[in-house]
Amino acid sequence: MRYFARKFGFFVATLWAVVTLNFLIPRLQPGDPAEIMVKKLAGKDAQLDPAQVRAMRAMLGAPDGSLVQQYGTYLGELVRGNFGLSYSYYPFKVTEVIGQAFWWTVILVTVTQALSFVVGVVLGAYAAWRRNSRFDSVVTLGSTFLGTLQPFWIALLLLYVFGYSLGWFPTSGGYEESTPGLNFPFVQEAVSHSFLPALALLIVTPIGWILGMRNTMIMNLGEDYIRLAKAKGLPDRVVALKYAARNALLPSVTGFALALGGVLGGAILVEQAFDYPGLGRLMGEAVENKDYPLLQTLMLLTTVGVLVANLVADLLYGVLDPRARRAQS
Amino acid sequence: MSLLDVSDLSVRYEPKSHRPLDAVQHVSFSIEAGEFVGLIGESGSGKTTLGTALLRLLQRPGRISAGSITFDGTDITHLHEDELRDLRWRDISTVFQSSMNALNPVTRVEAQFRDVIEQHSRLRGEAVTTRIRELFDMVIIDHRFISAYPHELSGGMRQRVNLALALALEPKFVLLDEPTTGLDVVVQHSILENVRRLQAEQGFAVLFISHDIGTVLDLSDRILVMYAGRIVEEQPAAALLRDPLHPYSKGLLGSYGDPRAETVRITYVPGRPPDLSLEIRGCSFAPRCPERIARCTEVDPPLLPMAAGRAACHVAQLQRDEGGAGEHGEPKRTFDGPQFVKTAEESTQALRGDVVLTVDHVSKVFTRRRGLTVQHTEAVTDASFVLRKGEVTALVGQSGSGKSTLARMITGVDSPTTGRIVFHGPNGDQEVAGFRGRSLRDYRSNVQMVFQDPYSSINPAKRLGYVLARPLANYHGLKGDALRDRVEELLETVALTPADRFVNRYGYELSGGQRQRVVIAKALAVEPDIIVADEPISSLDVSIRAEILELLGGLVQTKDVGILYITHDLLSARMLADEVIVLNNGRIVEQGQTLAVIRSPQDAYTRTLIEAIPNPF
Amino acid sequence: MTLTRTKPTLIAIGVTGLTAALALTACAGSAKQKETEGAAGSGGMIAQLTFPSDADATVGGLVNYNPNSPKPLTSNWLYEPLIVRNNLTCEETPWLATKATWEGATKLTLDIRDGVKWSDGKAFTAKDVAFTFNLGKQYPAIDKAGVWNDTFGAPARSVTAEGNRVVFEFTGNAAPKYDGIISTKILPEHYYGGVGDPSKYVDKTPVFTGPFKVGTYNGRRLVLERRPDYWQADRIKVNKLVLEGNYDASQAALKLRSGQLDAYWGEVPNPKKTFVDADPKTNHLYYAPNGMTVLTGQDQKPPFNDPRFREAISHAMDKEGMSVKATYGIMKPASQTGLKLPSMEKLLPEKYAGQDTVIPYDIAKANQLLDAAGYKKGADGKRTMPDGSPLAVNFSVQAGWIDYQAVADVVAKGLNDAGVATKVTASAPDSVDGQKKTGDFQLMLEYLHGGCELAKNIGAKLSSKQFPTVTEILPNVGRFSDPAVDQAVTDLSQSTEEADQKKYLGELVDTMMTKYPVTPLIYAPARILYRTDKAVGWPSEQDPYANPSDDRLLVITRLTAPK
Amino acid sequence: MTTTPAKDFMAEGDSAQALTLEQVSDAGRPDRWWEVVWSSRKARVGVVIVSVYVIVAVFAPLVAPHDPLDSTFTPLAGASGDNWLGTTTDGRDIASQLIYGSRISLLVGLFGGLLATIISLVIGMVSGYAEGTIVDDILSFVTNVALVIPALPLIITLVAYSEVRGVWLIVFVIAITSWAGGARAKRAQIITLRNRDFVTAAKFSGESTTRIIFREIMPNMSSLVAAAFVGAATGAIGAEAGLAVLGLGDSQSVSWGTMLYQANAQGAITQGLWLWVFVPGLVLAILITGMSFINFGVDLLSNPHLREDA
Repeated sequence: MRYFARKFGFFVATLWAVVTLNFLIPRLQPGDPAEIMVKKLAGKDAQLDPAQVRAMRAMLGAPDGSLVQQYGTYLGELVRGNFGLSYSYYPFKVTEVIGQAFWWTVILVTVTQALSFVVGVVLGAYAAWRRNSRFDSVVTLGSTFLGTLQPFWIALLLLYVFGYSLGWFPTSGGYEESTPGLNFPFVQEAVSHSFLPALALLIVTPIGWILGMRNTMIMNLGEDYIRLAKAKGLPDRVVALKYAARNALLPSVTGFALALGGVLGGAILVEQAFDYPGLGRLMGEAVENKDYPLLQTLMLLTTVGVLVANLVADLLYGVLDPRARRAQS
Repeated sequence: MSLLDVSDLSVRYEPKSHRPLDAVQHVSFSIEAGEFVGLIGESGSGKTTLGTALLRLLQRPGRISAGSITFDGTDITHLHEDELRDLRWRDISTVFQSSMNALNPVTRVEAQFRDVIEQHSRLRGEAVTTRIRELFDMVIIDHRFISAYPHELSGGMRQRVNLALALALEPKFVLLDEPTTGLDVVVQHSILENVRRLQAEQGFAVLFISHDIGTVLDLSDRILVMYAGRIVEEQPAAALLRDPLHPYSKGLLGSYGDPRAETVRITYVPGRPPDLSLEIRGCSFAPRCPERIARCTEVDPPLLPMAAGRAACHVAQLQRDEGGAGEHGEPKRTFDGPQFVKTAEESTQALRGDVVLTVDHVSKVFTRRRGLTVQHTEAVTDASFVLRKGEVTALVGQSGSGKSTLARMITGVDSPTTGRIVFHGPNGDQEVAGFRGRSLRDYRSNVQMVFQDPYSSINPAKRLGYVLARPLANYHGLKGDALRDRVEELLETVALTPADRFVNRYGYELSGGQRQRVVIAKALAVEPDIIVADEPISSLDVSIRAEILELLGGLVQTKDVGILYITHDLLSARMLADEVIVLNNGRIVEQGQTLAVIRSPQDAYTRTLIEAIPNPF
Repeated sequence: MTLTRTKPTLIAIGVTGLTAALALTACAGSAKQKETEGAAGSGGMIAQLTFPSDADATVGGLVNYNPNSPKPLTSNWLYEPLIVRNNLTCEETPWLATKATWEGATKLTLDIRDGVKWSDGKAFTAKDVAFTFNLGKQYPAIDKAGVWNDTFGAPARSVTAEGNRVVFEFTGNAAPKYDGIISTKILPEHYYGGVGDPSKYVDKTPVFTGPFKVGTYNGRRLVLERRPDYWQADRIKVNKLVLEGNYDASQAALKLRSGQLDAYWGEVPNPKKTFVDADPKTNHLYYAPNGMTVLTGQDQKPPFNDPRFREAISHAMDKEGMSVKATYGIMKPASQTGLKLPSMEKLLPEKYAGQDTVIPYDIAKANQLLDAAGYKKGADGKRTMPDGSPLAVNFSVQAGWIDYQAVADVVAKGLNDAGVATKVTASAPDSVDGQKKTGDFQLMLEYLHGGCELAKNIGAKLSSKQFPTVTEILPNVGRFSDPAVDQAVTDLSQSTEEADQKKYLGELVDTMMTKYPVTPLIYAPARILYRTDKAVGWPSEQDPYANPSDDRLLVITRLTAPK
Repeated sequence: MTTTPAKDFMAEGDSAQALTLEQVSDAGRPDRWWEVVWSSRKARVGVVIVSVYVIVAVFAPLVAPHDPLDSTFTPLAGASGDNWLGTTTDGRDIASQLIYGSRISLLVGLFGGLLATIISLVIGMVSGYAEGTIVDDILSFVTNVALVIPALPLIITLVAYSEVRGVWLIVFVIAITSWAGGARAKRAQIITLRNRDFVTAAKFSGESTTRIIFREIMPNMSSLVAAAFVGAATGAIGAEAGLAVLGLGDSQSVSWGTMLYQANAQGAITQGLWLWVFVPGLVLAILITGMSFINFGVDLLSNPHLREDA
């Protein structure tokens, strides 16, 4: 009980700190959103039409009052679940804007993360089991090299090779002519549009799982219970899976939950490179446009994601590791 | 044909970053069916490596480099893993050291019985459950723990479960590798009783690996003594006790004594085992051997049959040779090295030091919240005693008895829940619980500690000179030459001479005994009134424990320092302490002059402790 | 600081004509009833054209056609303005209004076109126009022309519909508001009258006068269909217009090359090589000079407060080099007069007529002038101030604007070659904006718009009334100040006679040529890249009938199928 | 004060380690961390790779054929004897930019890694040592908040704040946004270390808390610090490139990230200047691979089981 109270207390305190920082960080940046919006419409360095800037300020209605007053208002609105209207997508609500992009990212990211996790863990476990074999070297060296590639660079290369040169996959957007929904043409388009972004994410991500799994697995293979399992004459498969991998998986699973919470950041570059209509691109836009309400909400969403993932990871650990259960109750 | 035949077995480790070493060198022995064989040796002797090799569980960088292992007529030295698998557990099973880790932490105990039973027998389903119940009955554990997770079992229970697991398929041979190390004396005792009973009933052969010659002698039919990767002596238990051949065996035996005896003598073997990665000329024990003759440093003694068994010792061989006795002296039964003697007279000297510290009706309750309930654990209940200058008070009890909690309160780390601890210092009487920050620091110039584990109590990143200089600089403000002189003086006080050889060493370069000397020197540096020594010898090899006891005893005499000696071991308490306080479950159950308590214990618990002392004699 | 794939533009031109300038002849401004000749009616129909999305980014199902929102799904094809003015030629094309007449500078009368129908069949009237402007009074958020406030002239007193005319009464001289007024998109009163705050209204079912109507929209692809009942439907030959995608330069170039796009208005690096050369018969570009990049010193602080210094360094500018490095040689070096030449040749004062007013790159001359002005060269080759103190110029440039950075490098090289120690400091564009506001800088690059309303462009650059403030970036970033020039600017904005205008403008040009308040470097484009396989009639150097980037309505009326 | 079974300082109490202890009586000296690292072939390869980069960076003026900022070449020239990898759209020599670019990457790696390590070290150590106290609560809280705050907007704010985007700003920004993970790891580490007897012994020697943390405990974490540094430096190098690609890099000097940014902004791919895009990414990847290889060696420190890898 106390454990949960503490966890929850931390959750709330962190949330508050994050909300406050989310509020402050965009406002500390130099630049006026109204000016930026007008500039975007007018051109990069065009002379700004003061009439338009004035109209835009009137439209966005922000910011007025001192920073403290704004903060008070912001917290109040937040508590009421009112995240405000987006500046750049005015007059749409921030929640509507995010709602449109949400599933694109969530699906892209969950699928690639899940896939890379499974691939990474399986390869890592097998590499550890067949330690120092050719397979092991190929996997560890190969994944190391791939993992060092910068996502934006991979995105560029993929675009160049598969998009422009070979023309196998579309290079931007999430779909083309179909109507979004659960219909075959749309799903087909969405999948083909997601392929390159997914590939870009997939190339980079499994490395962490592979090496992490391999290392914990190797550490576990030295444990007494593995030696005992071998002494028991159990088949390799059983020792590897039920004893070694089962234990080595624990840190990876919690790592996975945490990674899921924090992937939005990683998706930004890739989504932008492929003009993928997800949250990452939206965040980039929000930053660029000083769309405070949108940026704040996206940051909040991300942090809440991480925090919730943290909680889930803790709970999950309790489920997976019987030792942790008692400590928690 | 024996059940197990080991012939000329060598195990070599070839780690990448170190010199290769032969952890086991040309070992040959055999075990008959149903025989209980003890294998004794200190840390680093290669006994666990030997055990692991027998199970064919050696991992890189270790490998069997020579020799053979024949089990029940099958050469298993290089047998393919698939064929070996049929042999495993059905014929050869094992109980590992009592680490927490021998059971898979994430699956229930039952599953870990079931998989091996189903792997090697035709039992399935309910039949397996029945078998597991039988096994649990065998080791006297309640059935409800069948479905428990390993972490839900206490250390002793876990080791019983491991024992049950080892016997699940009624193997012909069980390797017990220090199965009870780290457990409480009383628990140890009962598990070993259990082993002995089951072995008698089921008739499996046992190789029992231990560093504790007392228990080995108690249990075994025959004993192998290992030193520096070799077997140096092999004799039936009784013969070994009566007529040890190798000086090392004598040294091991000499480190035991009967605490109830009028005069207790315990010996110790100075020095440390050789580095196996270096080439050793002659007998590997020679540098530490009091019976050494010239030949020992020249020629490596072979393991030859003599007396009731075999031994690898030139002196023993010469003495037992036809007509050799006169020339080379009579065989000695005892270790001819340094010894620490405590007579009844010394033990009964009256208490006369000034009282430095008074523990007055002290209780300590730990409060822990668990879920909605608040749990109170009373670690210490109503303890009262005094510590005096120039005297040793032994606090005896098992782990969990509250003795460490008392030590923490006395050193000002914790404060008592009720009662008070009063320090009678230069500033008059002060309550220890009131010390904070600077006053705590000052208090600690009067009360110092010696820790259980000398390996971890010296900062491995610092030279000894630094380690010893710090308290001097902090408390006495010494600097420069004065500081260096005092450091050297301290090293010499604890017999680390010549001091300048040690000043620039690191802790890990010393043997365990030497390290503990450094820790003691550090405690002495500030010239405290009281030293709290928390199990200062329990992590040392048996053969050198007396060395430290002797040093502590000497300090009491020469430095007029008082010692609170915390131990679970009544023998060492007898050797060192003037007064004994026996703690059980946080309560002082007996308190009095050492010899009186040991010879005529009034409390049942004290008697249990005394009975649990392995006594091979 | 550009977060998305950079779409670098030397001087990016806005999508709408909202910043377009006033006519030179503002007060006398009356829209010429020039019916455009040419292709209309002569060519065949075009089945479909594909353009990039009008919005810079779209998010799936957020549908809004409200022209007042920052990101309507299309900003060109539904709601229409009153008059379209091509700022290259300063010609006006009447649109929903047929004529604009100023009485003094305080009263504007617009004649509204008859026979125009809203897309729902209702008649478009002067009342709709008056409604639109009066709505801006109630909701300042949509008053982008600043009719009701004091930006660029006095606020309006009233806007009223009188028959088929709309009359604007201002409280003072409001001539500079003209451009804003004529480009305002007119809203239907019968629709927008009932939606509440027009800036917050999500317009999913637009009612408009424009040439196309919404066919389908699937979240990223907007299909517009030709309106046969459009008021000048005979001029629209495009049956279907597809707006799709927000492409970065690379993607746009590829789509253009492959014919998946028919026109593109954004920056494409090295467009000749990446686009035109791929198929010179079909692929064309038109980069019309729309303004110029100028070098602006802080004219109130040394050394830039010294006109002789400014003059000297103007000779150290390798404009050809800048053209090559920053624009692949497409944009030409700019005239020191501050006028777009040759298109504004006729406005040049006589004394400069026929003269090459582009200052040549001549380091020797620069050195000579600097020596003469007392900026002595030291032993290390670095010049000092006339009083002997060290001379070092910190040149602020917007980090990430790689064309500006390329120009800045060439500028800095020239200055250093002339012994003026110059260091380029690339800062976040927002920081550079901050420097513009505070005046806390030494040297930077800027844009001088080449619009028709010269008082508002070159004039404002030189007028001391247009210093930026802490909250607003006004045009005179260099803070050049000269009472005579101020007077000339005021006179220019109020003069009605062409001769007077030329005279006052001459004073400004003279200031540029003799006092060097800013140094024009290279022209900046309004651009279009287009294909001629599906449609012809695009604007070009030979036929600059429209600002290629701003006047898309004009362009669409000229497009026909190729023969 | 504990009654746990004896353990050697370096041994983590598992049996394999005990085995090693029994085998290795090699004077009982704990392995020097650099020896352990060097024992890995991958780490050796990594050290060689990184050394080559360091040499190239240090001697860039000797190695590079031209000044990287010299824009007097013919723009868009192909690879030739003079311009090994061709020139950029504004007439700079790509090969020279590449060579000089190594300086920024290594500089940022070194100092960014160093700064991040120092911050995480101080916060992690103090927090861990004070575990359970209010000091720890506050520091842990700060650490956790720093962990969950999305880095990108924070970075952008920080970068936007300075007039000049110099390399030191980048170093600072990277350090300030990347220390939290390390601090958490070090906190966990010190919690296991601070209960060692030698720490209690130091208290009994009258040492001050600061001295205990930084003079007694920290020297024992040298391997961890080394590991943290290599990790942080690797991260910093990648982060620098990432920032530059976003247009947030040091705009005064040439780095691989700014090269990629320029190349991408100038549509290098559509112009067929693939060398301009391909090479900076590749050299970056090879450098980070080198660093990761060193990390394989560093991994051996925390996980002795890995030491017998081929």
